[in-house]
Amino acid sequence: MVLHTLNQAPANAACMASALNTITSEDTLLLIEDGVYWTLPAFASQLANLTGRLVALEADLKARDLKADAVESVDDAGFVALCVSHDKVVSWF
Amino acid sequence: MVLHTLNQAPANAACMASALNTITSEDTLLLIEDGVYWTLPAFASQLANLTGRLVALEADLKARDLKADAVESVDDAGFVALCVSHDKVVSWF
Amino acid sequence: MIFSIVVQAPPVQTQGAETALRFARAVLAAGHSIHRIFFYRDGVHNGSALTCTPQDEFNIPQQWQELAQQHKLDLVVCIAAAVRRGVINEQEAVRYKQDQWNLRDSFELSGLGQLVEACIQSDRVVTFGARS
Amino acid sequence: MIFSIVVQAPPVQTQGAETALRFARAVLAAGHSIHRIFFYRDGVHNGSALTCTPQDEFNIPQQWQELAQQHKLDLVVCIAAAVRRGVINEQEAVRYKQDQWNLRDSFELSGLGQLVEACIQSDRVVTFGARS
Amino acid sequence: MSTEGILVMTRSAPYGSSAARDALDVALTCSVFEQPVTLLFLDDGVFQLLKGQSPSVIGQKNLNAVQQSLPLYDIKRLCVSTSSLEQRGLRQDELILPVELVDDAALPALLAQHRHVLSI
Amino acid sequence: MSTEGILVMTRSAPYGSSAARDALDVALTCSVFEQPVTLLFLDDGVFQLLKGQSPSVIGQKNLNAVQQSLPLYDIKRLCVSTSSLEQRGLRQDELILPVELVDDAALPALLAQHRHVLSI
Repeated sequence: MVLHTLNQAPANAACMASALNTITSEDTLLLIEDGVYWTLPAFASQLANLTGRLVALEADLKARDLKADAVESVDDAGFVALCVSHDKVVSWF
Repeated sequence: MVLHTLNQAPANAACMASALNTITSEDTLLLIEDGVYWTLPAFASQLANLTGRLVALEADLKARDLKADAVESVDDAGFVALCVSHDKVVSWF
Repeated sequence: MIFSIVVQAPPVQTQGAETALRFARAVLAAGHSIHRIFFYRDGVHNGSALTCTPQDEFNIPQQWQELAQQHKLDLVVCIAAAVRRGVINEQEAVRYKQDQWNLRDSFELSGLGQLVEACIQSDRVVTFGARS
Repeated sequence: MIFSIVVQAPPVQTQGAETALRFARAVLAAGHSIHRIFFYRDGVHNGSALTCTPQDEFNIPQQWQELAQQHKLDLVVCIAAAVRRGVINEQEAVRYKQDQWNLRDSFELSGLGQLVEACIQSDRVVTFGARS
Repeated sequence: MSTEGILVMTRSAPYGSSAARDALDVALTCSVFEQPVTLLFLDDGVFQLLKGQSPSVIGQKNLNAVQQSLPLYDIKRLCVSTSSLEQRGLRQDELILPVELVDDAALPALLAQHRHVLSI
Repeated sequence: MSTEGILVMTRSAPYGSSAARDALDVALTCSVFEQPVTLLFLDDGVFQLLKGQSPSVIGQKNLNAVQQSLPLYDIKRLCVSTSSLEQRGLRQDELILPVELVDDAALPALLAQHRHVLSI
């Protein structure tokens, strides 16, 4: 049970690809900062391999006006709760 | 006649792709810093679209022990000479 | 639960330090404790006392300082990373024969051992970084 | 030919500032002139007087200073970018009520207009950057 | 072909880094100094122009406000890469301002038209 | 499965940034504090381990010297992504030290084995 955070916009495809290589079905990928642009429909195919849960940080979605209806969002308290409910946190940047 | 410099290692494929989109057959692409890793044979196919001249900065090749026999190299004086012989310099990073 | 936070992002130019600050506040609001916040690489600039921010913008180093004062947080700046980047306290200024110094109050310079100790003592270690 | 150089890379952590320094030396060695070296974004940290470098490593800000003294170079640090990041001279320290300051001799704080003026006056403008 | 003015090229998403704002500041300064200036948005840089941003929640100032002032500063050319938009599934009407779409094939000419190119 | 020690993950090429050296410094410090530590080289990070580096020409210290001292510090696990090596056309015998090759499929287990993961 690993919480992965990723803060890179889609031009950094290598960062996402490496993160996806390590994420299992028990893990969660939390998109933060410019990482929330990955919630756009255009990138759905690149995330198709993701077996774990996908979450995006609410403040970063809102700052950028991304609706991301299909993606679960959490506020900062939710980010902390995810840290608690997973064994460790791995940051991708 | 544009001199393009690029300092990003191959994981930043988007940077190289965008540079290649703007480089004409009259231009020169000078690889500097971590950009010199693009001279490895494994990346030749990604550079196949390059119509301009390809050059790598000597100090950066040497620092990283890259031989790059197939690629022309220039020292710092050669970098300056390239700036002079082209109309402008565009930096990709 | 005991958290430690690693900040590798500088206070300006990338968002990481601001995210880390919001995260730290949320950790405390949830009733958890923060064993240490460790500033490494360009993150050491979060310890600058000299950041002068326009009035309508946030001064991140000042906000770290205020949070540390309110919650008695341990803000440790990696000394080796800091002195190379020109973030020094009065003691290092004397050592390096500098007339001035710039480490903000509430921050302390110490070694990487403090990062390792934070890992040992903490249930969760969360890193906020910037590419480069 | 008249060159200007834009440095957006910090002196530590990425290689851009060192490459820019070598490039500047090569420009001068080839008999060209350098109208200005403009430090922008995290590049403003090149103007820090407080960088304390281990003896077997290069102190990039000090090398800029020495090069400027030898060749009467105009080293301009973007003032808006600098004050946000805690790089200030004595005058800004007074303005912002700071006790200390850290701009290195030979560097000057000024506005982005100096970058635009450098573009107008120079045959070539070469940027050394770092991603972020 | 005349080559005058400055092309400011920006390739980073907004808010995750200050590149968007730093590029705008340079463009505005060019205008103040009466230098012709063109902004080129490439790659993730096209995200800078999306409408409806509200970055106060992350402690930052809204770029949209500055962007809307660009025409007042006589900054007329805002060039956006068509392929960068398409790769991100974005349409022109989602952008805060009218822009000039630039195909990949037209990029070299755009660079050629300017005396200097500043990447930010 | 026991979960102890620290995994230091590094994904950047050497010399263009200080990440390689900063990651090594953390790993060495773990060892000094008798914490089990594993280094994981991913993506462009695999370039850090190439032999024959001579970065004095760019004013930097040679990482190879520090890397060769890792076994003396009892840092036994140096994990290298097989796919990162292959994508770059690199062979194991071009690396400065013997390493443990890790397939993509084995990466999640590697993460799971450590108490904390530090990305640098």
